[in-house]
Amino acid sequence: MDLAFTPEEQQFREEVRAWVRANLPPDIAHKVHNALTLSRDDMQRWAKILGKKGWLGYGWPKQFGGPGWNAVQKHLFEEECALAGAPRIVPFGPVMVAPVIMAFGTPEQQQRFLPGIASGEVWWSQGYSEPGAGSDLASLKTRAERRGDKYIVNGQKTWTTLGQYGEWIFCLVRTSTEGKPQTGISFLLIDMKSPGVTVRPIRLLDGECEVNEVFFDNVEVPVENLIGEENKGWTYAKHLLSHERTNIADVNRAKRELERLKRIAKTEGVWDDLRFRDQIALLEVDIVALEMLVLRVLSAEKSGKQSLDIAGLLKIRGSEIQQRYSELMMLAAGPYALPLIREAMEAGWQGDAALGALGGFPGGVVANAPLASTYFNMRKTTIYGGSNEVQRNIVAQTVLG
Amino acid sequence: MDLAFTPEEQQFREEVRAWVRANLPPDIAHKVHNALTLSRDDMQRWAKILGKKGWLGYGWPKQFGGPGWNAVQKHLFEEECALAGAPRIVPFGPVMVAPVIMAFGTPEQQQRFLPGIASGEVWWSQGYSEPGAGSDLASLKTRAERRGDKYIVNGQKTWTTLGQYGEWIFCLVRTSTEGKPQTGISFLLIDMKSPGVTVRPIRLLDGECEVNEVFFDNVEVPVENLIGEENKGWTYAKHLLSHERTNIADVNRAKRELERLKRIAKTEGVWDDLRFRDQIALLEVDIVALEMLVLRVLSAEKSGKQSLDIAGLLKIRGSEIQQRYSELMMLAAGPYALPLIREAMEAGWQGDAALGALGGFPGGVVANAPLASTYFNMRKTTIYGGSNEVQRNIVAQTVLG
Amino acid sequence: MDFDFSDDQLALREAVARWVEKAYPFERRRAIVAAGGFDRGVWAELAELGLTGLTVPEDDAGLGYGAVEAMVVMEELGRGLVLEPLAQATIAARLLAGYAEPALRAEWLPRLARGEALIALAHQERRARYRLDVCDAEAQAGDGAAGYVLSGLKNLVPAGDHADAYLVPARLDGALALFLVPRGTGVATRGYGTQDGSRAADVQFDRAAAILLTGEGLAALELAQDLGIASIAAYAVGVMDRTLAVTVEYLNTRKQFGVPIASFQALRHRVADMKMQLELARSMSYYASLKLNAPADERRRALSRAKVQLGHSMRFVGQQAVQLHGGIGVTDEYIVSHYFKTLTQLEMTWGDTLHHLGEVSARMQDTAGVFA
Amino acid sequence: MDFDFSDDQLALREAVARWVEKAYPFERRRAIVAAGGFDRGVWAELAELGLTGLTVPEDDAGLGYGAVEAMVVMEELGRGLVLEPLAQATIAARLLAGYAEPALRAEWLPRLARGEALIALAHQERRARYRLDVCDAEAQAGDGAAGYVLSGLKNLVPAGDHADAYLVPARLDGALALFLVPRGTGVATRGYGTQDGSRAADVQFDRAAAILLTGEGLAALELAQDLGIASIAAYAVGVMDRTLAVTVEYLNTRKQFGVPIASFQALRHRVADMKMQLELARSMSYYASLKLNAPADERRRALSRAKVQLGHSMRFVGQQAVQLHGGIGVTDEYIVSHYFKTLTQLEMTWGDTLHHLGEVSARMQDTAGVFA
Repeated sequence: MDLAFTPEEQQFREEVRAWVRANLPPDIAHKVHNALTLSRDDMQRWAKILGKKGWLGYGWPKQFGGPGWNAVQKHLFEEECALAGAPRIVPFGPVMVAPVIMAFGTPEQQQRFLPGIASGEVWWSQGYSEPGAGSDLASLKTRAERRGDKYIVNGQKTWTTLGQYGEWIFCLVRTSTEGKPQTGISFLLIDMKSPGVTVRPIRLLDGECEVNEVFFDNVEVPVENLIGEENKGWTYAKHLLSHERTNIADVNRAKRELERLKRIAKTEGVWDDLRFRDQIALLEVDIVALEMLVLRVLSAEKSGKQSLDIAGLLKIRGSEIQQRYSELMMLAAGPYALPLIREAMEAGWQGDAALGALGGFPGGVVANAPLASTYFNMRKTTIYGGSNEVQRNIVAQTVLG
Repeated sequence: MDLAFTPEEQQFREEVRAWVRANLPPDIAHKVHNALTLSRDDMQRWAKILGKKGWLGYGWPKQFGGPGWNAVQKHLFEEECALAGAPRIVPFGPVMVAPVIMAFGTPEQQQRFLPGIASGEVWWSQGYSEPGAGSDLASLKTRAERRGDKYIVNGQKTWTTLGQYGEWIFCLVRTSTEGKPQTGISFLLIDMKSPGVTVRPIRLLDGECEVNEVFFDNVEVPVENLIGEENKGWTYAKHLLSHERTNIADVNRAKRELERLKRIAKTEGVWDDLRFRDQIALLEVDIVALEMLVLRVLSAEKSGKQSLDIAGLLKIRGSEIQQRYSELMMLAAGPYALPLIREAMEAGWQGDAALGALGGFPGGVVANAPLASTYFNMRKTTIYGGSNEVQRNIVAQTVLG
Repeated sequence: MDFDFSDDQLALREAVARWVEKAYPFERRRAIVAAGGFDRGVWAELAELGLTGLTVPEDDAGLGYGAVEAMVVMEELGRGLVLEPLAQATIAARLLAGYAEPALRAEWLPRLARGEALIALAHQERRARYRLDVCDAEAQAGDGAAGYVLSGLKNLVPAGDHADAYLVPARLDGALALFLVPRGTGVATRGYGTQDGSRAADVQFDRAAAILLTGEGLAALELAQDLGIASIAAYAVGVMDRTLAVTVEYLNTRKQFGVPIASFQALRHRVADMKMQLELARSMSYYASLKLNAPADERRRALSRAKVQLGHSMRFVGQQAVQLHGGIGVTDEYIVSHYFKTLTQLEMTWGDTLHHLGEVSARMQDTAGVFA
Repeated sequence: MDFDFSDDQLALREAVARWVEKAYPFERRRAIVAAGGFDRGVWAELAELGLTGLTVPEDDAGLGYGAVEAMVVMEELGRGLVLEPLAQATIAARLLAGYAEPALRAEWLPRLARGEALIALAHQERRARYRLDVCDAEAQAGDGAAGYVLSGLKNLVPAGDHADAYLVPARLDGALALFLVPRGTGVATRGYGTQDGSRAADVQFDRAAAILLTGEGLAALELAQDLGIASIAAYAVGVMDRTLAVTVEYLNTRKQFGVPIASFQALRHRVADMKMQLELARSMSYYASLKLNAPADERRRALSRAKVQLGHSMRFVGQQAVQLHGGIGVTDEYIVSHYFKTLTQLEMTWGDTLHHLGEVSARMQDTAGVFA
């Protein structure tokens, strides 16, 4: 038992750190460190930089061009990226669909799709959720009817994150209504430029459009875009979900945001307020405990000796912590988190110098501009990716049988 | 809308206060104010004093010899008793069985049983719970078989509070196994001196024996001890439960105990510790909010204009607050709540003077002796009287339909 | 001890509720938010209902109602998430009636009552956060008719760029005093929307003509705060009442795994906890309004207690309502996210939960209870 | 970064677990509680297993094991609710090995290791509550061989009336120093049971012969406290693991309304939350033990963090286990109430949650995480 990383692991961390520091564009890091608006270009710029290095698919095995890192190395990479202020990798291509293509796709599909994912050239979206199917995913209704060498797809997906930028989308579609709901589902890759595909952004409570509805109206999809066997899509999707591991706790981001919270508390004059400071201290304890939980899972994965089936706990705790730090940041600013000036969330906003003291962000600290929006936005974390209620069901099932 | 009591109500309060102060034995008040052990004699002494005044059955209508007070007057009486340090009235006779006898008993039963209850002469116990039936009371199994002019009772009751002192017990017994579980239940009064009745105290986690198991082995009960009709006992029991109103919140006791908590915090040096003091402040807010909730219910009862069906909320919140003040008292003393010296919980314990500094309660403050025991004991409050989980079911049913 | 509403009060509630339902549908509100967060037309409608003059004395052309009527009105406005800051009228009515000289009173109160003048309290300064005694704005004797000139920068003044006059705390010879500053020369504003969709402004006073209301500025400001707390407590109860109602409706409608999600016990218990928080908040809203006329010390302690309970209730009810709605709970389209954002903003208005916990803690006495 | 146990550690765990199961059934424990809360025979059995000398250096007749082995042992003792205060041996071993002169070391450590000498830390004073730097006991140079005489009253010394020597902080010329005081003239004790069933004593020192261990008393005491925290953290994880297990068993067995109560979703979610608290506590118990050899500042911060998490976990798991058991949860007969009482006492041992939250708060740095 040892808390320290091995010398090799530390060496690995140093290398990653040096590379990230040298290659992460400072303007992007600035935005991430201050929760300013990231554009499509920002996200893709970083993806391509990683792609060029071969690290966009940082979880990929070597045979598919990935670095072949183990669980600890992946964690260290994620941590270094997070602490340096790199944007989160948009996961739908490299983290979500790629492993399915690797595991269940044909060699042709692998050659056709993986390079564009690895390089960051092609933007993928996810088409799972439907208006009627939230936690009950198996009840999905989007139909794909086989007609010759094509599927005709009709229906609607929703909550498609960043789908407004999507070029391809992987979808669960119903190809049969026989048997249990799970059995008639297939896994289909769809070109979003196909006629009949419409994307409608959904405005969220923070005013941003981060998710979308995607409508399919007689969309023709070549049968060679089917992954694996027809009606077996549920199995592949579960395989994919099992790939979401320790990263769902997002503890590295939490550590970075805890630092930011402390900076904000100092600026806002509540760092020396015992009551407020205690709230930060509690959060600090929570984050350390979460990190230890993550490290235990990583260690178990590395050694293979113990099995720790506590992914549900990571999701629950990680999301609660994300909500809490965003809440505390907002509360730290207090009244000065209340002005809603959307332009002030853009990097480089200077206000209107002609107005003098009235031209800047109220109170003068523009870093407060995005705090309430972030807090509002973070409410999603206990809802998506299997709501925390569903996660508690799963944990209870594990414990109670 | 007015927060103040009417002049008549205030006048009433003054009268009750003066009488209670003049008649409550100081040795009993001292024990209550310091959570010292109350003997059977202490409890009955106070009951008889109240009985003589005609206030033991303070909720009774005038026709049965009660004072005929309205809801507000009853509340004021309870508050004055609580703040003065009177022991809680043992409810099984005057508060629980008496209303059932008044509503469903024959005139003979009323004449036979009510005077002994009103005077505090006869100690009653409650026989509802059974080992197999907790929240699911209707599944009770204790049988009463009719043989001529007697019932033969066999079975077991449990959690019978202070049953070791009981002279009579009112029981729910099964007289039929047909139909729904609720329909075969009867309400029977049993003389605990009858052959075949055995009382076995249950030791609780605080080391005290406040509840008991009561065994019935071929106990003969005259049929004239049946209340109302055979197999209708469930209805009568529900009537009784509906009589437990605002008093279940026990807010008056909470106010008294909040004062005690503040005294303890000062003695233990945590009154000036901002962190600890904040916990008291939070509790103070909770108690004020609970009191307002209670007053709203009382006002609604008094005017009859609105119906406020929030008894479940009172039980949940009241019990949580009882647990919290007992927890904070214990935490205030901290290490000095840990010695378990049972004699030190008795009034007048002086320790062993011959031992000098080693002869007293560790740390020297004997008021700390009962704190942990009280905390342990208070865990029952969220379990009994319909567990808080059951109460939440009921509240949810009211809200969601 | 009586928590029934009088027939008058019920009629008032009914009138406001009817106006909210008919005249202030969610679509109109959405349009007002998009247009900046404040609508003069709505203000005029509120005036027509008598609400801007609700607590203005009858001698000053108001209705002369008290705290309970104000509470009833605010609760109904909360149900409709009405953006226009009626609480400002309540505050201005009380401060002017309490502190203004007869002539000043006669100049402003009738106009306030008729909705012709919007008078906003401009107290928030950067260095103060929630502390009322921290103030950098300064006043000094001037040579104009108003008597004083006042300089300073105030943030987050409700509808401050629409206001016709301001109630402004400022230092006068080092002590905190309260002034009335009519909008005019030396007053510059910059308006912006806030998180709940309503409007606020930064207001810069540069040797603006100011009339002294009282040299006891802190006492006046504490009174203003306590009126503000009572107002938002009532408003929040209205919001939470609706929040719980739409959540209940959603849970009974939405199906998962073939059954209404209202059938899941974990969610049912959450609803029970929401009901608990709502009823505690409602109780403390009554308490807050009924304590407004108590002696200053008692009033101050009571209102802080109320704000602590409200803070807990608003956070729990708001967050859980979003959670129980799932995905649609975080969309702009469904109303529940707007309830949530409003409840969030109210927590940070007039001092947040931790701030008022500190007040309660500092003001604790040996005994406590509703009547203490 | 590796949280697997070595084969040695697993064997040790297995040995202790076997002893607990065979030699320390609940009935024996109950008898020990009734007899006062400490049993010399059990202490001898622990010594036979090598546990009293587990962390005593090999040169001093111990096993020379480290913090992880101590953690493994304490966790298993926790599963059995073992009353005898083995943590005291760990503390004494470290303090004597770290501070005692060779001759003193040779005199006491082998006896400690063999279980012949029970050495208890006697630090709790009335005025101190949880503060380590508050101490009224005083020492001064004496004329005996020990060098010093020490006077003062210490409370809540674990098994203090059975101890053969005491580690005692006292003021020496105003500064806090740490002494070894063998039991003898000038030492009087009075033992009593504590809430968890174990034994403690008040110990009165009256010009008792004392040997100076170190003039850096606060540093030594902080080290003792941190060892104590790590010990009880591990012990508590053992207790909580069993607490959850018996609760799960109960929920799956007990029926209400015709179904096992484990089928009620609200209770299931409570169990999920208990599991969460258990795993967070287990994680922080590892963290606590693995940080024991870190530099003093880092160690101090880490151990306070651990105690905060443990405090939350112990309270939640203990209270909920009782609640989920319903009536039998509050009886003396069923073991769950004993788990609960032990967890309660552990919260108030070596500083409660609020105390250590204060420590974390005071020691916060800009960055934070497991490795900071």
